[in-house]
Amino acid sequence: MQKIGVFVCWCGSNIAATVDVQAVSDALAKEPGVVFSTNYQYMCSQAGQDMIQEKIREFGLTGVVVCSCSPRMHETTFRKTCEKAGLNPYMVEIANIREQCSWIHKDKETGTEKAIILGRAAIAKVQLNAPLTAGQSPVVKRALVIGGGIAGIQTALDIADAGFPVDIVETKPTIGGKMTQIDKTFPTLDCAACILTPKMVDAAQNENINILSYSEVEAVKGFVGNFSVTIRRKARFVDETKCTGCGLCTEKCPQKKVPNEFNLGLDNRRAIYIPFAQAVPKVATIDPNYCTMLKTGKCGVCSKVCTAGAIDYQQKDELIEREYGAIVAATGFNPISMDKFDEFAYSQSPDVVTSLEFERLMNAAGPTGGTLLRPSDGTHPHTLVFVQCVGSRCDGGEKGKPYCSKICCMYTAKHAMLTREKYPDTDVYVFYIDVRTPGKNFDEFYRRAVEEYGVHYIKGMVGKVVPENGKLKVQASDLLGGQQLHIDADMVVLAAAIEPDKSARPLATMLTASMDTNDFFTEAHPKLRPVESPTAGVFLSGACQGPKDIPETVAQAGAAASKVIGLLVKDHLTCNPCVASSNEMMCNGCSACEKVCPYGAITYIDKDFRGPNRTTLRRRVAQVNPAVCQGCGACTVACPSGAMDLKGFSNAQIMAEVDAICK
Amino acid sequence: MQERVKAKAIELLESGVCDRVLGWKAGEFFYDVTPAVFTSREEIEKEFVFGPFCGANMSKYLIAESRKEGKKVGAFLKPCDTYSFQQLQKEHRIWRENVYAVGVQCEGMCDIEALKAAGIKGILGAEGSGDTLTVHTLYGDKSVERKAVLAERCACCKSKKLLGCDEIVGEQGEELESARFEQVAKLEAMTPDERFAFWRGELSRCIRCNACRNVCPACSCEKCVFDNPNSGIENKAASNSFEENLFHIIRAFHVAGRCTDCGECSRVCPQHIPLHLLNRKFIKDINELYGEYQAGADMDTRPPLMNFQMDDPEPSVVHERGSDQ
Amino acid sequence: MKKCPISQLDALFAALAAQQKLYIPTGEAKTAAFKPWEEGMKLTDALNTVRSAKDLFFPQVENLVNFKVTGKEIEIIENRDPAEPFVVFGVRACDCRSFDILDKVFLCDPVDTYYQTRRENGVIMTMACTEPEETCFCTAFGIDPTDPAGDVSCWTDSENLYLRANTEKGEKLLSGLPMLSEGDAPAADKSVFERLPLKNLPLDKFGGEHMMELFNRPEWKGLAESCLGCGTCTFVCPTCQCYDIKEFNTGDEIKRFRCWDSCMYSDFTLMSAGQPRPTQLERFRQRFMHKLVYYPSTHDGEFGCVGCGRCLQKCPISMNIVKVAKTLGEEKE
Amino acid sequence: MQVKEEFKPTIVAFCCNWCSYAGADLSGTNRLQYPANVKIIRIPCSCRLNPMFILRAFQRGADGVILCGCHPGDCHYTTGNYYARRRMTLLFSMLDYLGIERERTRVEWVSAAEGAKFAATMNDFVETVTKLGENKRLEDLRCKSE
Repeated sequence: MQKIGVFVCWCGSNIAATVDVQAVSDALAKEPGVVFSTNYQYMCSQAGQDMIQEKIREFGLTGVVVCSCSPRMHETTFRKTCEKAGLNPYMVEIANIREQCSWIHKDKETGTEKAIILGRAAIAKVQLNAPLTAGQSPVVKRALVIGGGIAGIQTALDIADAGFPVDIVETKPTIGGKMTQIDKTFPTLDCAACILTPKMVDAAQNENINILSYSEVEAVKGFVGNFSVTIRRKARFVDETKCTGCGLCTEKCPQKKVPNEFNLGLDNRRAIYIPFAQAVPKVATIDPNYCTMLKTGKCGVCSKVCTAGAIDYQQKDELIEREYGAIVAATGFNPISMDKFDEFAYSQSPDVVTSLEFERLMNAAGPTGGTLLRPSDGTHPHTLVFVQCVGSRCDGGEKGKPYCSKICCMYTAKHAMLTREKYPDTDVYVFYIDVRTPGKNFDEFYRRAVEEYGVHYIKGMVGKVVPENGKLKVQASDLLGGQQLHIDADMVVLAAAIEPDKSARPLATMLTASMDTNDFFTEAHPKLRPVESPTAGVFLSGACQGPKDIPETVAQAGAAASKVIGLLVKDHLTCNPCVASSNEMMCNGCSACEKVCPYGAITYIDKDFRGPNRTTLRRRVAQVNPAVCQGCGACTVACPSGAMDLKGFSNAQIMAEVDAICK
Repeated sequence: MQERVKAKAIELLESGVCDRVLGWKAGEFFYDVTPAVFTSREEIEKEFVFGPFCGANMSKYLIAESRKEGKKVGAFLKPCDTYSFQQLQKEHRIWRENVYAVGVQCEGMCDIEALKAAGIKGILGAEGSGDTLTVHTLYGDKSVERKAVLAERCACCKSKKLLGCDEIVGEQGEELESARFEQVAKLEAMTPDERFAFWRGELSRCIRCNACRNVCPACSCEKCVFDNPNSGIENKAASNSFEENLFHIIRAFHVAGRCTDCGECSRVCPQHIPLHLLNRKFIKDINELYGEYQAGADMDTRPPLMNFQMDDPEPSVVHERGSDQ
Repeated sequence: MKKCPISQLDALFAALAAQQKLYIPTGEAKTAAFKPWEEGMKLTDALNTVRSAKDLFFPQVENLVNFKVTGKEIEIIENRDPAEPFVVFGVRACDCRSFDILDKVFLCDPVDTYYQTRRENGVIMTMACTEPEETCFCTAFGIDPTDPAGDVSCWTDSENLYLRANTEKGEKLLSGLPMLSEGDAPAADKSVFERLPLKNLPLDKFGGEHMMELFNRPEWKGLAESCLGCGTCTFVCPTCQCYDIKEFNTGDEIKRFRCWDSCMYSDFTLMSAGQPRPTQLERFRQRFMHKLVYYPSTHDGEFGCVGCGRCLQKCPISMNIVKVAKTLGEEKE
Repeated sequence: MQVKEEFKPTIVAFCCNWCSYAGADLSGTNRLQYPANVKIIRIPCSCRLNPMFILRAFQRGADGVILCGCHPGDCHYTTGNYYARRRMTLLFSMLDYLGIERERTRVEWVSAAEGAKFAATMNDFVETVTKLGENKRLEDLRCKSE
């Protein structure tokens, strides 16, 4: 029989306001096996933890039930508390009387009654708990960063600096990501390329960093410390080791009509290309969708001009498999498609552009050489209208996104300011719902745009944009002025919402990392573990976790790196001891468990058993590798004889909880 | 057929391939045939039978027999038995290398209860192969059509194919178009209240003798959960309607995807509970929801409950398929 | 002797049921059972019920006592079924004999009061057999199926049901029934019983005398080898009397009950040191040794079998006491 | 004498640790209400749910049982909920076949981000089961002593 101590937490008033904690601890004191029961204001505080330890020693407790917040919050805390007092940490059960009781029920009687039942269930379970000892598994001391934008680069650099090898997998021919396309950065207006490209070079030159550009993650197996990842290295038809990046081929290639994705299709590139001058690796790539040689077998110009002999039309996709201890997702974002926003005439007029396109039009390395010209006729625009929140903060979510894209207010202010600075003869209007500037020097920046640069900020939404005689007729409402506005604009710039990259969803499935409804990766805890995925060994860096600007991204990238380093410095990881185990006496050896095990943790041996009348019986029995088993329990249900059970969540324990709840 | 089977049994022993053969032994009457192990020509000549009452599925005995020392065990298997034989191999229960399997062509087995239901009492013996049977009784001879007295499972036989045998006596058969799901469909078409009443009527007769479980080739656990005091659901007798339901639901669930529909459960039930209708419900559902699957038909496909498709129907399909609304 | 026209049978049942609970054998032939009589219920065509009349006196599951747990206190609560008088009609001679066997077990010291209460409250009305099954062999145990015992014995012909009270209980039962008149049953035709194939079961060797020799007979291996270890024979048997005591925890109450057990089960009489009969051979042997040897050796040579033939009909692999008796009882020269 | 209280079904909700239990926590964090007669049991994955547990819950007095797990494709253990989906589909179909009200059992996929869905699901399920009334068809009278 266990000697159980029950500790009911008030959580200040979080629990105590809707649950009579005294009644709960009194009721639970009467349960069989309970030798001590109390309540306290903050059980997770030092004083609370000290009390638990004291009572473990005083009463010789063999089991502890804490009625408090979710076990997802403090189960580990209380396990450690008990361990320090000499109790096996797995002799602790948490009754969740906050998130699943006090917070959802307003009536104190109901809440108290439910809390008692939840406490009883935890007591019933702990009665059947057995001390568990965690095993260990080795850690592969290499990290994988998926995505080579500023987030991925920073994470990789920080991990590499700590001395661990790290691979960056980037789906594009070069690393750099969205930041390479940006002209200036708010609120300091320093040049994006000037601060990014040195980092790209650092990454390329760091001997701990291995850049796998033009590559994609194909499959992920394993678990924290021991991931095995299959990476597809897409054929670029250029031998990376030979190409010097001289760029001659990209000048001679006869196929000139390829939309240049780097400039968002605002100009063209060749079929063989280097995305931009500072690309890393600076290696040419042949676009198989346009290359005449690859499509028809006739041409071969690039091969002829390449003195390094790097062109290889026979190159095939290559699958490589590597082991990693940790994986960082840094898959970034994209502006949403403007297809559903016809009211802004995006598809009808080339002079309606997105903000990212506007970046390219303002960029010295862009299609216009940095001079702002209308895409339709190459003339200088005089009236510009910026529309904010295009697709952000949309209710219903059919057309756009329910969330705030966070960066648009600031970059729009930047665009407006830069336009006015370079071209003082322009009229710049910004239509906004709210201007959100919470950040260091952000509001000052916005005020400068209004006050110093004379940008017209108008609260209201643009209702319609109609191209007419080379002008864009903008109809809008001025909510503060209470009037309808009609502006004849030369250009309209749409601050398109951002969304996670499309590759994130399949990647999340491979990583078994969870995502929210908008396909942003979910963090393990929104406040306390913001750079970790709930899936152990998977970390989050940058905008794949939620919209953020460059400094935030870099900060998170560093944080993710530090978490990875914290993992990789360990030689061994403590395994989850709540794993499956098979009772050999009952095992049929039928392989049902093996078939449903996602980790291949189950093997079989033939073993001799003592049979009746001094005979020996040889039977095939299952064996679970506790280092590989992750404790999902699929096998326990597949097993018809019940030989397979799960430690910490045994059949008997779950049924005891059921009994206690239904009583 | 009996003579050919007997001759083969003797041949297996005398050629030294086997030191024992598993077959059917004659009883007091024509129908009370017992599975038995034969070790000599004399025994076989005197007592080995193969006829319309050799319904017992021999495959389950091979779990123990195939683990015994000595030469191979010769086993005579009807088409039904061969499905179970293969399924048990798939589950590593039978050591195939220790078995010499002889498939026996089957014309369908008769049901003694069907004879009795036809008003024939005091049965002493029966004769005849082909379509007509002559029955000797305490009250004189009677003649019946074989078809009329076939066991239910044989009247809607799914396959006469002999699988995975070393040798075949008689002719190899084919998979058949079977109406075996008709009864299930009828039940599905009822209202829930009618179904509840039907099954209460049936299952309330259960005496928990475990005959269905112990005869079932799929129920070959070293220790059944219902016999294991630590399983949480052990029970020796059905104390009430819940325990009757519990036993039969869990048993059917444990064999779901593994049950070959050999029909032994219903054959042996002393209370004539149509237990096969539970197993067939699972088979029918599996066929409809996840694609046709016949347990034991092959050696390599994954059983449906140890398999999945990304686009499997959601459990709410049970609500949507409802017939009563 | 009394008689009652067949046409008045329902009225007779109604009158009996008005005074106490009445059980009659009813239902389809293959699932016939003793059930509480209700208006319109018909007697079964089957010779006998699937489960024997034993069940009404020694039910498969029976409450013994409850333990109520309140906090850390335990209270003991009497929980036996209330004693109520009942009549069971249509018991065959074989089943009726089974009560002699059960009484010797349950009513000897210490008395099983649960069984005793039911025996005192139950009146057995037997029914003579006219059309036996080929599996019948009660005559081998000296039972006359045409003249069954019981509190009241009954016979039928095409017109009447004839009733004879054999005991005080029986007299009392028949005394208050208005549809009865005086009348004697015609003599029974016993010829069909002479033709029963199993009537000459070789039982001479059984009983206590040859216990060890029988126990050690090599034939047990062959007899037991295909036994499935199910409890069918045990549970349909009118004379099997073994039970297990189990407890059910409802969460705040422990219900102690007893339920039938079967010596064929692998966990029968399981002890901490293991199973005293480790393989099916020992378990199988136990059942038949008990019926044919152990029981008679302690009960004046009376066998623990009544020849009802249920196990012959119900055993999934058609192994039964007749095959055992013939294999072991026929002297091989 | 007290007036008989309105029927409040006992609901057992099995939630997988990674998605649905977190979803339930989130609905608490967001103070989204659902009836107190829903009690949650945490299991590592929806594939841990043995049909035995469901029947046990009904035996012990539950009026409805719901399983919540990660959305198909999002299982923390990759494939667990796919197996759970087949198992529950077949089990529920069997219960329905035995004439046991199909509305008493349900599976819902609730992610860690779907606190609102969790609360809405529970509210709906409680309403459905309340309409059905007490579980009579899978009850064990021994567990219903007053």
